[in-house]
Amino acid sequence: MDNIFDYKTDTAWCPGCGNFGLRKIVMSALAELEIKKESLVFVSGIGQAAKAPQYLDVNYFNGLHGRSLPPAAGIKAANPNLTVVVESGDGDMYGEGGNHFIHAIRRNPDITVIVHDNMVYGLTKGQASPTTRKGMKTPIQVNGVFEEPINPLALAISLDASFVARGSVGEMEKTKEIIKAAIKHRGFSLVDVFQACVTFNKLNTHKWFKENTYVIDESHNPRDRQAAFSKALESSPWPLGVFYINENKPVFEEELAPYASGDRKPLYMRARGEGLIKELLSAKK
Amino acid sequence: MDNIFDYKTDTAWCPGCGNFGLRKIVMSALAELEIKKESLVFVSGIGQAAKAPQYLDVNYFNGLHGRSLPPAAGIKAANPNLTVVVESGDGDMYGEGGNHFIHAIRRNPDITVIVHDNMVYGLTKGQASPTTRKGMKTPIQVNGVFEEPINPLALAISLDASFVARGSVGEMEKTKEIIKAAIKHRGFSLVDVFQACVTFNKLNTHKWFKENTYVIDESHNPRDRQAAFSKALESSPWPLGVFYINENKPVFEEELAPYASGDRKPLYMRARGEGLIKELLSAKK
Amino acid sequence: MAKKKAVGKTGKKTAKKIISPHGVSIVLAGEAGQGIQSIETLLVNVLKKDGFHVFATKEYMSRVRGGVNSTQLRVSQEPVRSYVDRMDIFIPLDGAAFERYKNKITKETAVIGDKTKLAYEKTINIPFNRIASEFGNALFSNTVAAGAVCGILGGSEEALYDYVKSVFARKGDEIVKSNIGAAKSGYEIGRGLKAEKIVDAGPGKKTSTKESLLLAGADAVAIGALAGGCDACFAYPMTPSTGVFTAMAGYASKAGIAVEQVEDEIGVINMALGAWYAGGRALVSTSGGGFALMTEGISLAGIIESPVVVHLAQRPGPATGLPTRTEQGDLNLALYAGHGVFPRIILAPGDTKQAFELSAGAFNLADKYQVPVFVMTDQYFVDTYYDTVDIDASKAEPVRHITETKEGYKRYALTKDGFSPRGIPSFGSGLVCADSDEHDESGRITEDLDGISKKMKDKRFKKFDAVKKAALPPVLTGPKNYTRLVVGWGSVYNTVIEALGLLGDRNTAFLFFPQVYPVPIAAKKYLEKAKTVIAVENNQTGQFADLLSADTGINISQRILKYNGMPFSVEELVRALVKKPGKAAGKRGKNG
Amino acid sequence: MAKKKAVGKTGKKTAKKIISPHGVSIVLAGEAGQGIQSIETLLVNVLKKDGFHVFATKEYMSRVRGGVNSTQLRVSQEPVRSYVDRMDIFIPLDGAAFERYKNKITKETAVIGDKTKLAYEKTINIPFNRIASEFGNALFSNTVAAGAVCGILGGSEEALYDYVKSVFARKGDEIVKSNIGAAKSGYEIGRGLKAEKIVDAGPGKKTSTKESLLLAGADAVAIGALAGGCDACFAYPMTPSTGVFTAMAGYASKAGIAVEQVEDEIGVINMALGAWYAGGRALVSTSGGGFALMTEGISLAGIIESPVVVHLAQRPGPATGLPTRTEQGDLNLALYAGHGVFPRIILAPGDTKQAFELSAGAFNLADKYQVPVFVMTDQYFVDTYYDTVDIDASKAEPVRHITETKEGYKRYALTKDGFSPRGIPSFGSGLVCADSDEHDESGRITEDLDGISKKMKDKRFKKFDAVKKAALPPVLTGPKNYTRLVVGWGSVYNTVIEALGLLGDRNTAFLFFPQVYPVPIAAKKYLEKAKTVIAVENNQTGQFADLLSADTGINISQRILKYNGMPFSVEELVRALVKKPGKAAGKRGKNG
Ligand SMILES: Cc1ncc(C[n+]2csc(CCOP(=O)(O)OP(=O)(O)O)c2C)c(N)n1
Ligand SMILES: Cc1ncc(C[n+]2csc(CCOP(=O)(O)OP(=O)(O)O)c2C)c(N)n1
Ligand code: SF4
Ligand code: SF4
Ligand SMILES: [Mg+2]
Ligand SMILES: [Mg+2]
Repeated sequence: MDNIFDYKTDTAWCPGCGNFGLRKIVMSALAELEIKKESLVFVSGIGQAAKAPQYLDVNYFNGLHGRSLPPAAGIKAANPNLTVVVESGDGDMYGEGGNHFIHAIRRNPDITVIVHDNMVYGLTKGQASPTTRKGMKTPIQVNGVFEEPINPLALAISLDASFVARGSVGEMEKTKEIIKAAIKHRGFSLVDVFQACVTFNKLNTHKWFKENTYVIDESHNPRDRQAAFSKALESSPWPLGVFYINENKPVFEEELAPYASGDRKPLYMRARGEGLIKELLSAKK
Repeated sequence: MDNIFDYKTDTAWCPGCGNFGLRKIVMSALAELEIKKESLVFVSGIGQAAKAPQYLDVNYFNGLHGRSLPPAAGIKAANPNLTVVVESGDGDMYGEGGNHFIHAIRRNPDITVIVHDNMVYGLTKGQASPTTRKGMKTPIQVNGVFEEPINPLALAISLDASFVARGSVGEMEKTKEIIKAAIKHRGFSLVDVFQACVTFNKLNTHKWFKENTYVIDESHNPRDRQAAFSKALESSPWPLGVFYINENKPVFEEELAPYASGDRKPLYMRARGEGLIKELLSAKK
Repeated sequence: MAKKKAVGKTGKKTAKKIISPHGVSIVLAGEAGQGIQSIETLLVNVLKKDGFHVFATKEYMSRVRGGVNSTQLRVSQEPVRSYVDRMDIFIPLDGAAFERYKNKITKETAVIGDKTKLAYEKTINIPFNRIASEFGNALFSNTVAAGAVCGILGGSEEALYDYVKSVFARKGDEIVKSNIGAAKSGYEIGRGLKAEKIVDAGPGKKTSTKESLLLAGADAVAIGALAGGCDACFAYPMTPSTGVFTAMAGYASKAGIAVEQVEDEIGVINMALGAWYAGGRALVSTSGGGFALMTEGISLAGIIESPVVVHLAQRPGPATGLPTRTEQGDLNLALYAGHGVFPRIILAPGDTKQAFELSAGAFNLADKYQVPVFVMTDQYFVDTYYDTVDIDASKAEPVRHITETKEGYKRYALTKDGFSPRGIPSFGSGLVCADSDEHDESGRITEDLDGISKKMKDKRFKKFDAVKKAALPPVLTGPKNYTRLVVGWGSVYNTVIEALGLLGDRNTAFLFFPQVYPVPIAAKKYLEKAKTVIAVENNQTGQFADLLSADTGINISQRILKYNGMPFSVEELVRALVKKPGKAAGKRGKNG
Repeated sequence: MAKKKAVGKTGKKTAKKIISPHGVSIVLAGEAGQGIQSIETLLVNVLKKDGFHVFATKEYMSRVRGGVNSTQLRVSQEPVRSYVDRMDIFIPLDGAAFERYKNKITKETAVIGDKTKLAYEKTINIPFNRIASEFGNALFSNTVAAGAVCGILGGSEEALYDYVKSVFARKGDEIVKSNIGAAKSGYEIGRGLKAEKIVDAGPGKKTSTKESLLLAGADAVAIGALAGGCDACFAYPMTPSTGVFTAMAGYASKAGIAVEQVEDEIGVINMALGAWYAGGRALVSTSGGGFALMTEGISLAGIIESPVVVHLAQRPGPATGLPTRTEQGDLNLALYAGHGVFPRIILAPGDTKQAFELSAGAFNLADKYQVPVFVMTDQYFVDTYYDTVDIDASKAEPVRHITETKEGYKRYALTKDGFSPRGIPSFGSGLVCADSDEHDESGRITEDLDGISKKMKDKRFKKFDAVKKAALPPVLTGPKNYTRLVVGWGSVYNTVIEALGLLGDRNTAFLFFPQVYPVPIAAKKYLEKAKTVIAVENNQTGQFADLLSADTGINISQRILKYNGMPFSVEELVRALVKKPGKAAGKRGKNG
């Protein structure tokens, strides 16, 4: 049975790339959530991962490298009724886009951010990304990366993000459920997804991800920020699941003047009263 | 007795501004460390805080708004023997400069970053900064800031920063000691300093800072990341002191090829062997 | 220096003043934070209510307290709208203020102030502080000063006290009373000076300016944008663009505007493009350094064919430069920002009426042509205000150009003129795909180099035609049979007009460009007619003259340029135009 | 289609080939990841060692696997250095590759490949995969193909096997043996084709190219930079600028270069300025979208008067555009990036020799004049390589212009020509203050508008003079008594030269600009001499022609432009020049 979000075309991904798996997961999640196609918008930056929306039958805004989050917030500001999903790469989101990442978390628009975390710059052929493991050699980091990778989950939790989770292409079912929960969650949801870049990352392979991850069990309380933080610091194996949830944060678009009253009518459907401009001018007398 | 780093001129700061106190603290710290003036460089962005180096008798690089950290790393790359101190505002460092902030922490150059955290944009006249308290009204945030402020210490700890501390202009002596420790620390040191903007921040006054802070006692172990994180989450009152130290991180400039051997001769003093270019060309035969 | 002087007397002989034909120019100067702003506001409002035409502009340092700031106030029986060097009355609030402007003092200037603070013998002594203290608080000295000026100019006492009352009402009766006392005291000194002809500088007879509006450039841009249907405004604070942002924030609740201060300017422009994509009409307000950061985003607007309106308030560079000063130095930046070829429109209002209409129009142009539209102002322009009756709310109205999509909708459908109907998500059953990569008609990435990919380049290029044709024509002021033609754009407008009025040269006309790019087709015809073309620009090289030359093929080597961070004054333009400038204006650097 | 065909035979009659006067052009095409690159490398190296002149350029899609990429190889007895349309031998590795280039097949083209995969009857059948499998692994098919081409061209077997051996040595004897077998098998088929005159396309007699260098544009820029004393390189990966960055990273340990991949391009430029401030000589490598983000940083370089060298490798915009393609579209961006007025220098090498020398020189110019210097290349340029003997290491040498400071040192001391001796911290006893705000001589912030602040603006402006005077002159090729003058910059160099050689027109000369800005003073004299000036540019509007027109006052309306993402071919330039183009080149959009 075909998924209604499937857009069949020649993809630019390498055979075996984790992007394919994640694409499948995302399509299933969307279908199961029965989201109306017209009111769904994908936003992405530039990279191999960021091509994902090109292969879906959806509205999309495929913007600049590192700049997926600001347009996503802009879209919510113009029309809070749209379901907005951002799909991008680790370099795009945590490298070039780092400042938007931290501030979007604070701003807390109701969007879902899926990061294809292959721990490498795929499209530009194998340089280190902020999540590349220490020691990995690349054409630029010729003696190996000397820094510890960024920990996007710990970072998000330190910023009191509204929803913080990690999935893995190796855990299809679990990851699908996480993404569904993320989309349903009101506020900014981060889903960092482990996936292999079979061409440029010979360290973090499908097998490596399988062997170095485990699914968080029921005992973890995602409302406990301290606990979430220590979960986020765990490594070898890395936990998969929902780390942290904070539902009590105001949501960006709901705080904006046009929607403050609760009226969610999108901007394009609004017309201003005739007299407003006259009134504003008169006040200048 | 005059401080040798004192540069007497008409300052652009408002009478009573916390910047004056921090200036004094910094000058004393420098004098007590007996740093050689010629080998000391201040780097700043743009803002009221960022004018600080203009009022010191030091080498300085007064760059662009939000862009103090990249030149600071560049300076260390060109001459690792220089003592580099970055002085800037909360807006500069955590707002416009956020991406450099997170990546400089990872990169870990041996620099000291002093953030004049007055929880407001001073120079541009009172808009909210990333550290402005929730609810504060400003000319832009007319109904009050709706987001929780960024927590720079928690953020830095989540990034496993090498040295993370908070001072306050209200605690001169303590803050001076923190800054001295930060400068002596090998690696990236963050010192976020609470200080009042008497003109635009009517919420977080000198008095408020006095009443809402306390000095961390001996029982805190700054090598314990979890403990540091929970310390960083504390509020009303806010702790002052050294939250976290990790000495085991590789230092950026020491990892660079010119200095990898341990030879710290600055770039400008190096000359290449005659034959190198010929050799590189020959390899292309 | 004399320790104690009679109030309202100079130490030396009486300085008799003359009623100026173009009203009175008053300069107030003092430290940031000393309250010049409040004197200015009080005077402008009272004198306007009183029937005078008023004009005010300020210049200030990049600091919050201290330094020296000043404000110039012109009061006249005829509309006055430009900056002059002349100081008929100069009120320095302290010694530093006096020093900074003393070289502008002529024998016609009445210097008024506290003689103990000013190293100037001819000072007409009004110890504002001391008088204010008599009413309970030295802070009331601003009220004294305002009252004094009111008295000198023959403003009505009633209007003065009414206004003082309204300003201080929320502080309680006590404060109102004291301030009215302070105002009265000042007024009487002023009236005395006038009566004794010590300072006789009345603006002439009153007209009726009660119904006219008092708008700064920033207000006109903001309200204009709203009139054009702006419903979102994203920015990052930066002088001098912040005024428009602040105005929008102030109107947000009333007008239903999505206002957000973004983490940086890159976020600003990208958020704005997201908003337009989803059906909003977003305004971005920024200045040189902030706009520089938007360069890549402008290019994105180019390839996704998104409308966006950028208010670019100029200040002197490079880099941080002189952050609170004025310059028309960012035209090249606006012209060339963004890699790749795509059309854009650059507007540059010369007065508040134009600012209102062009800002409104910018939204319709952006929406219609699916291009970035710039509204270029500068510090002088946004901070300057004067009374006007020209602004007509009914002259501006939002026109939306979005289309309801059907299934199979193609965002970049190829059409004859290059414009594809613009859909937005969820309005209709089609899908809207915006793509930063080169794309096919439906917005999907492509590398069909000689096929659709090249067609897309040609499609975007075609749009230049329509955009050029639609360019607003330049406006000619002065004799139709000119031999000498002054050309200008943006904030020089009123100053050139006043200067030419004073010059009274029958052969010189002024061609003003409310739209600077694309250069309107009519430009060439106007330029060809002139024997001499003189560009007046508030920048170092004559960026618009370069553009005009390149576009029309007519070399404009005569340029009157100013680039010290201050606007042109009427007088210096008159002098420069009398001199009939040669190539003196400086060598041209090709870029900036 | 026939299932099994005799190896080395077409289904139809034999296609006889002719020896081309300019050597043989071989096009290999296939999916990304199929190993075209390795066939190319093998052939180029073997044939060069063998004494032939070689040239190779590739074009590729923005993807890592799949799609269709191709490489063009030219092998000749004379130096060959430009892209041609002609395919003497076409080796498509699959059907998609065949489809993409089939319209370039002429009756002279020998199409070689696995007939079962190609819908082309005249295919000369060599089932690379099948043959390779016989040697143990289908992956060896690249070796078979390389061997076949070698055989056709009459290359020496010895050189072939030696090279194969050296490439596979580290994989063990077994693999070496198999690959030599595969190569031999291919070679023999190739030799057979040549012997039977089925494909008789030898490059002619061998010369000696053993001692010549094989450098891609990217290598020449990188090694040139090192020769100019570059000791730091900061970048963020971006095609097509990454090659230079990668080369620098590779040389880092050997040459002692501080190499860092920065978080974004804003960080890149600011880190580079920090490094220069402290005495380093930093190179930045980027492409259009990344450079757009550096705009504000360039302005900072302007006001702090910092040297910096930017390698700007161009690709087609707007925005992401066609990321792996070529265009000369960023000249305006480089010219106008940064608000405010300050000098800059833009260089644009035309061949690897120039790339080496100009990149080296860029560091000395930047250091001497304290300005940003751009080295502009493009995808075609950086990815193209050929053998050369012209590069002379002794022609480039770092010249430092830093000064040892004394107490009281003033970083921005006013001097006659505008240049202040540049100190760096800790070299001497003075303090070095670099300031993004307008500053006084010692680098302290100032708002003394008519005093030091204006003097600083004038100081920086004065530097234009010296920078302009020092501009590298253009290089004339062809008759001195030309009536028609072709002008060009950057990567069109070799293609124009080869085209003019073929055209053999005695009246047409070529004026090449290794420095495009400031436009060298001599340009005007050259242009004036011509009846017709024709600009050849790999962009949509003729950005350099606009600049030249504006600078010299000579209108250049004839423009040969190409902007589909591919470089000019020799043939199309010949055709265009024969046609003597009129204004056909498209309307000019004024910006981009
Ligand atoms: C401003 C800018 N800088 C650099 C690039 C080049 N670039 C494109 S994608 C990419 C990195 C992609 O890495 P990631 O986001 O991890 O995606 P992946 O390809 O690994 O899925 C880079 C550096 C660009 N397009 N724009
Ligand atoms: C690119 C850019 N954007 C905006 C500005 C305007 N600006 C100057 S300082 C500042 C904020 C200063 O706030 P902070 O860093 O907290 O310093 P403070 O003045 O409070 O000490 C802003 C927004 C600028 N100079 N450059
Ligand atoms: S390069 Fe890596 S990330 Fe990109 S498609 Fe190939 S395997 Fe996937
Ligand atoms: S505005 Fe605030 S931060 Fe700036 S000098 Fe005044 S008190 Fe200090
Ligand atoms: Mg990645
Ligand atoms: Mg602040």
